[in-house]
Amino acid sequence: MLGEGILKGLGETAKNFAGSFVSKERLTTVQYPEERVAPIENTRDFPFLVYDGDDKLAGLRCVACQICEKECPPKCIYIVKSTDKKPDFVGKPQIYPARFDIDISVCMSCQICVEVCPFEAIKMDTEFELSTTDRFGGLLFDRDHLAKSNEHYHRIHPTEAAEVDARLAEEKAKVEAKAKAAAEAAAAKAAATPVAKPAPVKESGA
Amino acid sequence: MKTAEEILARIKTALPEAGVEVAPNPSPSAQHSLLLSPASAVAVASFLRDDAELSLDYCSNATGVDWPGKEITEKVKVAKLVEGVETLVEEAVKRVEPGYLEAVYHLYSVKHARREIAGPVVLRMRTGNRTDQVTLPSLTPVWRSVEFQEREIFDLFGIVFAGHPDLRRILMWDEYEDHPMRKDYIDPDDYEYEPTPHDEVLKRAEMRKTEATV
Amino acid sequence: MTATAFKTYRPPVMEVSEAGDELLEVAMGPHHPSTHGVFRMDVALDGERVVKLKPVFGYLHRNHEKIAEKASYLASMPYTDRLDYFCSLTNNWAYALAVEKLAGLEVPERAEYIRVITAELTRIQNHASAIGFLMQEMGASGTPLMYAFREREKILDLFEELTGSRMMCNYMRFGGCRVELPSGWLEKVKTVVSGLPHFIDETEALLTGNEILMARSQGVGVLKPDLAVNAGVTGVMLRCTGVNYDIRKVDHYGIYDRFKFRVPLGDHGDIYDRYMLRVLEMRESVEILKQALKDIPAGPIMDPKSKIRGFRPKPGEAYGRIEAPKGELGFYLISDGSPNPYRYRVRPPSLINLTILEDMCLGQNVADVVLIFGSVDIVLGEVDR
Amino acid sequence: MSQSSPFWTNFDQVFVLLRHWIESFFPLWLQPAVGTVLGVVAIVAAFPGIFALTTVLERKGLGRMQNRLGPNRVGPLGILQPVADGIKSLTKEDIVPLTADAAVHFLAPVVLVIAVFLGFAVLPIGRNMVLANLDAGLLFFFAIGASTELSVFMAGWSSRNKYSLLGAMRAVAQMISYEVPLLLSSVVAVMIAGSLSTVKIVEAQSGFTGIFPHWYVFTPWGFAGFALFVVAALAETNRSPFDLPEGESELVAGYFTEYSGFKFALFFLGEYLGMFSIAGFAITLFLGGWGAPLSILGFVPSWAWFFAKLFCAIAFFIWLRGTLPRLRQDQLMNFAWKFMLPMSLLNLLVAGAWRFLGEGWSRWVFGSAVLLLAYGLLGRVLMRHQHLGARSYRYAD
Repeated sequence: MLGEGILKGLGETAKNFAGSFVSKERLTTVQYPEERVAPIENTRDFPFLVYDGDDKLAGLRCVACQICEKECPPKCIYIVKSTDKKPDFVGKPQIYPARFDIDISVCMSCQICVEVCPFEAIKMDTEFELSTTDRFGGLLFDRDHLAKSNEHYHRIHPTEAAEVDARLAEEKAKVEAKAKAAAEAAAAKAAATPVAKPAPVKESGA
Repeated sequence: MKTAEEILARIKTALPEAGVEVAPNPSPSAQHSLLLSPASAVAVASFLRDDAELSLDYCSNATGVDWPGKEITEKVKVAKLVEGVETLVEEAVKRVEPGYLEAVYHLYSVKHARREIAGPVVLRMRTGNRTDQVTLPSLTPVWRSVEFQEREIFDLFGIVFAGHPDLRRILMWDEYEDHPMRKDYIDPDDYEYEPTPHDEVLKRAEMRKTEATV
Repeated sequence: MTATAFKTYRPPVMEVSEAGDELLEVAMGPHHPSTHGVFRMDVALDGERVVKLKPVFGYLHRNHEKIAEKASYLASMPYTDRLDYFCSLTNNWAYALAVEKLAGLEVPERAEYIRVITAELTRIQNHASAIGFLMQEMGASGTPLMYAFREREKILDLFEELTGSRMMCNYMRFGGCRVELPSGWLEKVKTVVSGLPHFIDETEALLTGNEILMARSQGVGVLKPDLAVNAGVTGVMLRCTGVNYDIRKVDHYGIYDRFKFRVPLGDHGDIYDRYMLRVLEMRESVEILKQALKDIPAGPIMDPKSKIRGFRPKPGEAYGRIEAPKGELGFYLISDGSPNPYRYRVRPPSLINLTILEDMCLGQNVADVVLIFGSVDIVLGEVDR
Repeated sequence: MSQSSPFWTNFDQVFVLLRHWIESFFPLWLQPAVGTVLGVVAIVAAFPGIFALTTVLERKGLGRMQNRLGPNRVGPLGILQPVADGIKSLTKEDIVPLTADAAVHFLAPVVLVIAVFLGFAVLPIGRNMVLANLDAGLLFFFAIGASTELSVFMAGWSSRNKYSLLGAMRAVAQMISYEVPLLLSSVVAVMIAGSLSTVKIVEAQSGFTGIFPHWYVFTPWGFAGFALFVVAALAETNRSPFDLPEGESELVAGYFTEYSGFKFALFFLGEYLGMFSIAGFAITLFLGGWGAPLSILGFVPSWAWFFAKLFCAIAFFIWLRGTLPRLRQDQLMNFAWKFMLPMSLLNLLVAGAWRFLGEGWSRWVFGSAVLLLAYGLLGRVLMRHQHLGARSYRYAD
């Protein structure tokens, strides 16, 4: 009969119309500024630099190796190395970035920088409300604006942050074990040759 | 499907005078290609499409490749009189290999899709050089699927296809003269026509690159 | 069928209408409300009938292939998301497949299963949106589109949870996938997949029997099988003409051989067939997903010997292709041993499916041109690259 | 009437009493003029008010059908949305294209709105609440309705724009070809009621058997007439499956592409008022005008019933707009001349037979049998002719 399909279609929209008052499934609107969708864990928006402890510069993990600057597809990272060194989380003196800019008007949040960074220094943030009135300066983030604490990292990506911390802790343990072993070896060597030259060897070994 | 050699043999039996040889492909994908001479290209293509055994009736991909000229310094054994004695001497000869533009076609068979196929049958055609002899016979009369793709090759590489029904630029605007996909294409410095921070980042990247090379 | 036998491969183009007066030249686009992005059709009308149609594109051209030649293999992966921005995961897979063919990498079992699951989810949300946009052009004021987007949101949330981004996933790597499945992700996929048949039934109830849809789409924009094969049309549009060519069954790439699924074929090659085939393919994808979710093994997701940085395949070339939702998506790579590809070519199904747009539209009505163009289901990011 | 207690009749006649009360302030010779002016003011106030409400209801209704909310930012639940739209259309710049014929361009919306408002004159909103009780009320309405096509073509032609020209030609062709089934399907009610006056038609349907009213829609020919009238009304006011003239997906916005600002709002107003007046007539002819649906509900005032039915009709229009795709121009014409016209002619035959077969079940069986048979046959012929139909799909082996 003519019109049968049309009536079935009308039935379908009527079901949705009635359903929208009843089931959440039929009304999927989220009033954005007031209500928010539950944040999904490994969402990635724009990169940020991770620092341990509370001092932005001292705890900064980044050692300005510029791997991310080379690998970044749209070339939006700009790093200037520092002249002096600062001790990193294991205590080894490392260079740090005197200047670390990311132009987020160019960045496409593809997280390749996170993937290639050997020092777990750059991670993806979940902050996306970054609109500014100033199109040039406002979207060029410098090091201080980018640096965020490890706690922030734990808050936005808990599982990933836990894995990263485990890896760093294990690395630190390995380095300390090696350092201790080196210290013992030095001490043993010092103990083995006190007969010949007691004084000079001890200082250098400690 | 057949390997490139078997197909070459079939073509030779059907069209003895066609200029076709196998161009090997060293990568593990082992997709060797058939290098066609432009003169007999359309005949070979029609044969490949109409042959009952092969029936390569579907040209999936047609694209251009730019091989600019390279200077090759070869060690050449040259017989030379050294203090009156005829000896063979190693000599570095700098030879400029003339570059060429290439059109590559990947063919499949829809009729024999059921049979296990090793990969596409690849045809290659090369132009005389990269400046004036850049015309190749168009294969659109044989496979209609390459019509827009040949227009794109003309637009981005500059290969002129003789026999193409409607050879115009497809992606760039018509008044554009240059061919962007060629290896020696120079990017216009700032085509965004407005200063953007991105601009400085690019300039710095350029500077650092020049420092690196110098 | 010799070259000459296929004589009228170019439809005769009329300059003057039968009545002798000059034609009405109308330019549909580039900001015409129904072109999927920036695309222009120069249409010559004789009254309401289309007499000449020249598609014009290039508005979204950014020379993705030149950028790829200057960047490393890995740096091009996020750019492949931007080709067909509705199906970023199938784009990634096609590029990864081509590079794996070029460099001869193996992919572990679990990664193959994840690739099939994400590709089929992408296929479902792409077909649902394609049907929604087609109905939008027919004037159904967005209702089917909203139902399609309601399901698409669920799938995009799954992608965001897995890859970090809804549409720009950048998830596949050469030799596997980037990140392990988050805990509980497979259960969420199971719930979404269990809800899909209900959505497909709802769409079918709303549209399949609708007499107006039948009147507007049956017998409109008909495509003949031999022209379709010769013009390189692939995907749903080719199978609508009755040609049985699905690359998942022809190339046996990935692990599609392990799953039992059927390939629907149409007989008329018109818009109604394209709509129905997209619905039937969605049902097949649900079957594949069920089987894949049931027996996905544990194990590594990345081939251990594939390096992220400094990836230098041996010189040579390779052409890899997959059955993307819009047709055959292929990548042709030539490597000269350096970390940058020497030549990087994308075989865009959307552009090649448009080659015969004029053949399908000649003699049709103006209102149908928009429908035929919509039924081809193209995305301008892929057409213009 | 059933409840004759003074309170109900007064409540029912509250507007009529109000009018008499205001007239009493004026000298005798002036009172009829004041009465009509009051009636006109009431109509010009009520129906644009309903138009404003409908724009919100339409967008919220469509939204709810599409699993979303619809406007809810302007005022509580989006009630003030029409105020916002009104201000927007008033403050928007009114662009007249340079090549346009300015006079005709300006007159087009004015002619449309005037014609539509005139149509309300003969619409019986409540018991003895009709502005002009013409003997040939129905004839007057259809005569005025025909001039809307004039304004549509004036708009299309004067804008000097390809798209609006195509849209205007389509609109006029559609309206004219649907005018015929619209009239023929309304003649059925006139035949049975025996008069062209809308008031008499409503009275002819005002009786009750048991608690069921004598509405024409509950008879086979009445139901067929009502269905045909509604479908033709949809086409007449360019609504849902027939909104081809402003088919936004092909011709940008049809004949009012070149209109903006207040003139565009006038076109919008004209279209909606046209929808209300033709829905009002469908109610008058087939749904018993201001009659109560059940005798026990007689206490509710007559004008309340009229507006309740009007809102049901509006909801039906919105429902259709949310579901159905659009028909193509030639299919539309095809449907009008090859399906609607024969059905409405046949309907006349059945109504005639209904009247002369006299009381009893025989006329019910005859009427519904003929109509159902014709409907099935014509439907199959229409679909078979364009070889449309459900299809089954095969799978590759």
